[in-house]
Amino acid sequence: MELTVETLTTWMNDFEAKIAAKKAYLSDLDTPIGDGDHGNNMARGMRAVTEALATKNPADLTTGLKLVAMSLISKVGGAAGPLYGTAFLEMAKKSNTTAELSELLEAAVLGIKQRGGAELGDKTMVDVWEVVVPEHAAGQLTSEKIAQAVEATKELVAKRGRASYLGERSVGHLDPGAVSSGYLFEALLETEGELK
Amino acid sequence: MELTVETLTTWMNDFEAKIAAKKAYLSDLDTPIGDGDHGNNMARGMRAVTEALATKNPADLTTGLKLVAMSLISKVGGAAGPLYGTAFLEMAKKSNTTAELSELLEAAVLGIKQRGGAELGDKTMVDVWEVVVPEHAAGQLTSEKIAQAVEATKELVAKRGRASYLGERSVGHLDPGAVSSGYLFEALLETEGELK
Amino acid sequence: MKKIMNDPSNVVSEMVAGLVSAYPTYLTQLPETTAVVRADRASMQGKVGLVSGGGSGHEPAHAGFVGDGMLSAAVCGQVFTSPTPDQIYEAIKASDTGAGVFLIIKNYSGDVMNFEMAKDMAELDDIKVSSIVVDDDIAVENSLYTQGKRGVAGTVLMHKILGAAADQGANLAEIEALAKEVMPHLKTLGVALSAATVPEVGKPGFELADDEIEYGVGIHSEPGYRREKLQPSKELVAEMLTKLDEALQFDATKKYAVLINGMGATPLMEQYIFSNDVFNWLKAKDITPVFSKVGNYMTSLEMAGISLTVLELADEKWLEYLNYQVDTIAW
Amino acid sequence: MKKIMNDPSNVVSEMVAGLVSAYPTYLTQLPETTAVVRADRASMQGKVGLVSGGGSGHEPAHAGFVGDGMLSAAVCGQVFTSPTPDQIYEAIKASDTGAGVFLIIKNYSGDVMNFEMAKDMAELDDIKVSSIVVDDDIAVENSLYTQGKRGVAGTVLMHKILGAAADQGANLAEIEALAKEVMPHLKTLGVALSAATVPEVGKPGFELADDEIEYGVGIHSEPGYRREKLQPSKELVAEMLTKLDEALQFDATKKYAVLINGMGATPLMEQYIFSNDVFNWLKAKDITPVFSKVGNYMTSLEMAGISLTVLELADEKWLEYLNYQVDTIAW
Ligand SMILES: Nc1ncnc2c1ncn2[C@@H]1O[C@H](COP(=O)(O)OP(=O)(O)O)[C@@H](O)[C@H]1O
Ligand SMILES: Nc1ncnc2c1ncn2[C@@H]1O[C@H](COP(=O)(O)OP(=O)(O)O)[C@@H](O)[C@H]1O
Ligand SMILES: [Mg+2]
Ligand SMILES: [Mg+2]
Ligand SMILES: [Mg+2]
Ligand SMILES: [Mg+2]
Repeated sequence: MELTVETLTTWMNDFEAKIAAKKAYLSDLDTPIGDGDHGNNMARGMRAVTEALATKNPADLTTGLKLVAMSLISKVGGAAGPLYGTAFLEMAKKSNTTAELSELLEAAVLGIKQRGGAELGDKTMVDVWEVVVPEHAAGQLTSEKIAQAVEATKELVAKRGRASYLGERSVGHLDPGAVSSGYLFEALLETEGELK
Repeated sequence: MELTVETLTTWMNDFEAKIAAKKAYLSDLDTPIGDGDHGNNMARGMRAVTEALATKNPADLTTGLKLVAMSLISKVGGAAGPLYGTAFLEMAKKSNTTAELSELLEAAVLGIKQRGGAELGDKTMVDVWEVVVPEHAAGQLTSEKIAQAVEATKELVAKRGRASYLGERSVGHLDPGAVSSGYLFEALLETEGELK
Repeated sequence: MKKIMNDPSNVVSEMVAGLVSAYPTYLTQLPETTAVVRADRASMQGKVGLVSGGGSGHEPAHAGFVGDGMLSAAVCGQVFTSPTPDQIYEAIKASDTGAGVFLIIKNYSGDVMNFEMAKDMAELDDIKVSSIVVDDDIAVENSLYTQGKRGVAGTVLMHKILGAAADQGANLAEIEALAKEVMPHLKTLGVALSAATVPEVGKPGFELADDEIEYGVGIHSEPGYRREKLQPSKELVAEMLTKLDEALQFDATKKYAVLINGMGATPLMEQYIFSNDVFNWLKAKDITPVFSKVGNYMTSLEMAGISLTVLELADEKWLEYLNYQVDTIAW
Repeated sequence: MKKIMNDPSNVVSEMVAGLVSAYPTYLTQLPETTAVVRADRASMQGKVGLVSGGGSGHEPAHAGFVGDGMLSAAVCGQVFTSPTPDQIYEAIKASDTGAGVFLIIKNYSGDVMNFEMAKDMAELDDIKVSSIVVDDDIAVENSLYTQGKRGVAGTVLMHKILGAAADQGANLAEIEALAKEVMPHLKTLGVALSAATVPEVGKPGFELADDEIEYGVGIHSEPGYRREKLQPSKELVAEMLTKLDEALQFDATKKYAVLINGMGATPLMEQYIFSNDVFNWLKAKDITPVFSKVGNYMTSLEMAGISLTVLELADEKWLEYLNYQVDTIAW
């Protein structure tokens, strides 16, 4: 699928709604193994994203992706801000040469990994992105696969981010950034579904 | 009676023993209407006094009184230190012209009142000194009169010292400095008794 | 009682030892005392010496204000207990370079008496000594206290102003006159969220519920004038500035200095928020303080709370003195 | 939660407003940010700019170290939360006078990522930017942490040394080389008696019993390495200096600087007593630090506790830099 600025807007509005609905849940997930702010951080950031898209009405995809990135970067803060922000910034850069969603998402994964230095298995959002993006590229992404990837973070020992300070004690908890990333891809599936 | 350096030493040793025995009681009295340190302050000071008298062996009364004064001044601290210290310093000064105990004590009372600015009825040690010293001069001091003077501080409202911060709430408590002053005069009565 | 210490009865001597070890270029301990004098004695030459002090537990006061342009010496008494005259006397002697010594005393009966005795002792040595008794705390004005008002955080501004004047060569009479002029324009009011624990006593000076504050508490846990539910910072500020306004009669044509002082356990974040409310309240009265400072200057061990000092700058020079260069640990 | 504040979600903006109101001659707030820059911009002319910052709650860090001879600007994030890159970017722009800007970053994933992004943004503007990641906390060396060591109070000494070098005209490459040389010689270890409460969270980061302490706690209530019964100061010092000795290999022929840092609620009296024990312990090893400082420099809101930083002065110049003149609110 080629991403357009209109599709991007639908996707982001949907993601915003999911985050808003799950704000407290995400912060609760961040409490035992983090500092309890992930839901608030993401809700603040996504509100800014949808507001920016609505008021600035970006003319093209690159401008739209940049706007999403800048809103996230300047409103989320902490670790999630630069990570989500980088993902969309890399997509914006890539969109100068292609609008193919799978290529954009691949650039995003690379950006997240480079920004945060996390690898698969470190119990971060990378554990969702790295699993989900190739499935999406292959046209095989389903809700179940997203849920599986999210769920898989539960048994991991955190190696990056705040949860890593807990070492073994991080086992048994879902990673909040992985859960919010799951919502992002759920929203994408829904957006794509609407288009079909 | 004329005070001598020997009598002074007996007096002070006796006072020290009383204070040491009543240390905890004096601090307890200082707790509801003060800062709970009067017994400790006086015990520390009187230990220093008797030690100084024993080791320095003053040759004459003036030197002896000065030694008592300086020990109290440098070891007691707070309000009681300068007050008791001044009493003995004034006695030392006066002893240059007379050794008559009643004259020395009169000088002491004036010194205390001038140093602390308290008057009769302000619920301080002055309420003992000002009542007891004239009785002593008249040769009519008894244990009962000392006890009466001390007891009378109970119903007063404090106007000076820490207890004054409590205003009306200071009523119903003995003044700790009045109690320790009572011991000083008890010790004096005993010292004079031994001499007879 | 949860404190970083060793023996509760040695806290003052260990504290002074730790202080002079850490700051040997600022402070020298006077032999056999817990008094400290400027390490740089040359900086005092020919100038009036300034000696302050009192019970310990108010750190950085008073030793933290010893240095070029401020105090000559500070005497550290036992915790919340006036130092003895012999210690004060040593500090006076160490501070005199011939121009005399000025004592800055807070209005507590023990302090006043012990400093006065030390003054008597020094005068026997032909050292000229005069003094001011600082009583800036307006909390107790309308109460039964007859000891008069207490001396609290405003003392630090007194140190600074007199220190600058002394450094610029004011003589003893001029210093005394200056202190007397400043005093009526210097007012402070405090609020406590929790009390201090004297190490040798082992329990807090008073107890406040989890949602209670006490307006007007003294720096030794002396009772205040009202106990109340915790208020937002804005309302604390309004209460305190209203009282200070009554005392000083704020006037937009006049100039003011402000000292926001943490009592020990209150973090700077809260002090800065309080500061914001102070500036906003004053702004609504068309007043912008021309000098201000926020931090822990006159504390009460681990008491949580803030005091607010306002000094009406009745003389242009006082502002110069406040801004005058100084080299101390804590100003 | 008993705090002097208004709305928990506004603490940072109110704090910054209160800070710049109180110190207008030191700090200017950058429009639409919670970042501050030196009010005296002329003092930065032609020199490498130094930018630091991080989550708020560590006051006086970092804004208190902005001023002539130290930082150019500081960025105040939400409480214990890294500031966003756009704010850092504004601070970088305000600090650049053509000689480039050096970033002092504490080793937390959020801080590192946000500062790096800001660096990328500034480089697009052709501002030369380089940086150091401070990781002085030795508490977590042998644990499972893979984020690496945390950046804590030693950061303040890094600010001071780099600030002096920048003021003396060192170029960006020299500043970076200096920072890299200093870093391995800078080690810190902390102990907590109680935890901090983030205003928006409303309860302490962890709970300690009345007689418990935690060695190695971080400045955001990160877990330490051992929980234990409260020890006398002497024993806290022995434990901490033994660990620092392992890390630095103390050597009586070498020179050391020491920073004793209060975590927020611990009074100076306790810090000075701790200082006395530090100096005594080192003396027994024939070491007398040539530079030392005691006070609240890198706090953790109202956490009670102390951290101890030792810097081995591998280069004579570092001592000169530590002693170099400086004009900030809090150094
Ligand atoms: N280095 C990293 N790489 C990838 N993801 C990370 C990294 N650090 C943290 N995260 C993600 O960020 C999430 C936490 O975000 P958030 O709570 O908003 O930030 P903070 O930890 O600063 O409070 C984690 O659950 C994890 O998924
Ligand atoms: N101004 C004063 N004049 C006379 N006596 C006083 C005065 N102030 C205090 N006292 C006496 O001192 C006693 C308290 O002594 P102490 O507890 O040792 O000192 P502090 O009050 O400094 O702790 C009081 O009980 C009272 O008798
Ligand atoms: Mg979080
Ligand atoms: Mg007492
Ligand atoms: Mg006392
Ligand atoms: Mg966070």
